[in-house]
Amino acid sequence: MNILSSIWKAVSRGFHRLGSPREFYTISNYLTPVFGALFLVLSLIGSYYALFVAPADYQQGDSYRILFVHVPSAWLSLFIYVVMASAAAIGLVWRMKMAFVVAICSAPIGAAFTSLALATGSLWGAPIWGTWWEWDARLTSELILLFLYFGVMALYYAFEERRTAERAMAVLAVVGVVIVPIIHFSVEWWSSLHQGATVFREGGPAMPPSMLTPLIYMALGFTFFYGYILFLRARNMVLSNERKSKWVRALLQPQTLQPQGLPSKILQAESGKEGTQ
Amino acid sequence: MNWSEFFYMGGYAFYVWTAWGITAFALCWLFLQAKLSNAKIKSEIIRQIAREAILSENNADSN
Amino acid sequence: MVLLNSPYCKIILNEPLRLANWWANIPSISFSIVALYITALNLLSDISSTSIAPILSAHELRCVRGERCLFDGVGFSLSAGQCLHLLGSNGSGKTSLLRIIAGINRPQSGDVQWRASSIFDDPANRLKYFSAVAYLGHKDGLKDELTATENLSFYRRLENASNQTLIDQDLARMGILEHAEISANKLSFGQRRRLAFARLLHADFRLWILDEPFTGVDIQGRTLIEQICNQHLASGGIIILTNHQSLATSLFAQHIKQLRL
Amino acid sequence: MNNTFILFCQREWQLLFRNTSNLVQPLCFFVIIALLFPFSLPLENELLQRIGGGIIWVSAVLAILMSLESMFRADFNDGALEQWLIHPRSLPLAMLAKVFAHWCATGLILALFSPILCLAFRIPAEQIWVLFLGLIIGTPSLSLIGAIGAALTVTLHRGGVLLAIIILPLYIPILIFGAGMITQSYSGAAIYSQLYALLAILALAITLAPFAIAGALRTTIE
Repeated sequence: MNILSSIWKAVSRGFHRLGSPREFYTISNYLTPVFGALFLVLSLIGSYYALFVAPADYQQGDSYRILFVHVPSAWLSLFIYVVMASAAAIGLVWRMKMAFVVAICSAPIGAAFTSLALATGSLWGAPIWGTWWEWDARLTSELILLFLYFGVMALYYAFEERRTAERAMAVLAVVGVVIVPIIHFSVEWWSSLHQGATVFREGGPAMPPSMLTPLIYMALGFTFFYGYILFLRARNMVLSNERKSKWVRALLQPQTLQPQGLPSKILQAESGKEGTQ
Repeated sequence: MNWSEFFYMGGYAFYVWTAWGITAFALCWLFLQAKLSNAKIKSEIIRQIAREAILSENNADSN
Repeated sequence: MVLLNSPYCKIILNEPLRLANWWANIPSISFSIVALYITALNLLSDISSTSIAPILSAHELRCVRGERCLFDGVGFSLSAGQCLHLLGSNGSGKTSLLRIIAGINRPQSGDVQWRASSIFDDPANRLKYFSAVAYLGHKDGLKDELTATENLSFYRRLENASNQTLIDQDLARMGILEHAEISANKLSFGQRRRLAFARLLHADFRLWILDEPFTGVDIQGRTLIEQICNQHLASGGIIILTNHQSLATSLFAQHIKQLRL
Repeated sequence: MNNTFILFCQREWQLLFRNTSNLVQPLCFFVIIALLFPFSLPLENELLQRIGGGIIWVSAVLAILMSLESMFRADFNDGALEQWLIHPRSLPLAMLAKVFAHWCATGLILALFSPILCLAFRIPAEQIWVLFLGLIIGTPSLSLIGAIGAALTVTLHRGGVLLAIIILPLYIPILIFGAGMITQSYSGAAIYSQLYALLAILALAITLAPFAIAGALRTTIE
């Protein structure tokens, strides 16, 4: 039994250690380039397979290659929402600053991927349906997810006090994540009311391996891209939130020896003062 | 592997390449925005440190 | 903590989400794992150690408004019959400190302890604390549409105080009995302060937190409130108040401790 | 009787029925919006009948959204909200009572009035009953979820537009199932699946929304 409790203590200590912005900043120094490299490797391999190697689909010809971009961003938009809601829930329960930072930074990335999924989805559907927008189940739930993202971001930017803004946005994210499955469910039922199952059934084992492997590469590559951008934005937010703290000052201190961007008047005044001392 | 047939994409060239183009553009935009705001925040903090250094010097001179 | 011990997690765990295609199942599964993780960890968190201390004490309170740090390292301890007088210029965070002590807002760091255990981290103690504290801020909490008696009886029933009949007696004591049936928005500011103060009579609040109780009140009102406070302190109560004029000449001057922000 | 639920319900009814303006306003808003559509749409009998149910549902949603704005605003401005936050009584139960009383003043009245509005759209008798049932079951969850948004935006002075932005996406499932009941009954199919879906959403809203409202109030009251 004490093995379990020791593991538990280690996990919670690591968990709380990650909670402090400073620890996060030092850890993310190493993790960010790793995510960036993984993204580049995976997505390049994936796109090579997707564009060059995968055979043309017998029914849709080459237009199905949009699938390798549409499915990863659609999957990622939902994944980012769940990550945002879990970070928000953890932030609310443990009052952890870093959890809120992660939630806020992933909202714009999620919105970007959702609009990407919408654009590529309508581009993919256009040659088949003949119209740019079709009330298909998945496209509609993507659209609603986009509105949820805008709602969360609008609520965050509506408050002046940052601490209240974080917690209000966290509550909305948690409430939203409860309702997302219900929305998905009702839209599925609603779209089946209007027309039969849609033309392309993508995802799932129905796809031949030659199509599935590039899809998995692209999906993993995009996920690491999300991790990479999330860490970049989180580091920015940590720097600007903790700008008064000593460790940020110490971090940026050596760079003041060659201050760029300072108007020349202050520079001379400074050097003039040194000269006289 | 003749390139012109590859770019033709079996007649769907416009849709496939705009889709991939939008994706590439979105990824680069996210990346650039993150990098630019990083540089902006760092220079802001550095300028603030420099300004406070000057202020503290003036106070040190004055009293 | 409220979000935590709600049926929130139980609903998610056993509601069978039959989603159409495979990629939609991942979010619900990962979310229920996170929910399970939260409930388990919460059960393991142990309550902080207990130490003998005066009834109400605050340690190293720190409050930040926007980017400005209002106050830091504020601490005090009060035992029965004492009154803390907060002094400080406008905008020095007096009201924020009162709201932290009352438990409305959490301080950025530091803790407030009632009977030696925290009012923020210990839910059971928090409930006991709330039943013993009365907070009278700038906004008096009275509804404009309701009459004086209706306002007072609502708060009496909120504290499920059985002595409903004392309402008229309290209004008479505060000198506003003749306005009992007038709706609150027709009362003057001073009368509304008296009505808000009437809430504290005959209620078993041990700790009174008053934000500038004397503003807008005439001379008789001021002496009346001083008598009530003196009586409350004599009977072992605690008062924390902010006031711009010094209270050296007031009736309960001997109970006063000062804290300058 | 000092039970929290009854106490807060009585107080809310006292406040609402004291000045009847905030009883009549949602109703007038509901009727005016519903009557705007016929002016802007072709008036063939058959078309109006089919989309009448949807129009009434949309105007009910908008009327409730407008009335949500004032739910916590008055209590926040005169400090009553702070007194509830520092009270041993259970805040979620108090908020459930408050939303229930608010629903009686808005949602219930809209539902009771909707059959009269159906005459304007010449909706056949049997669908009127389906619409009435849908509104009776759907509007409470609309009020409950909307109250979460109202609690989040209570401290913002221009919170009205923001309330609509953050809450309307969450209303979509209720709107789909509610209006779907009418299209189903219009084509003669059974409406039980939508009814059960609305009831399920109502059950989820009643159990979870009060805790979310209490949590939202605690986070935003600074």
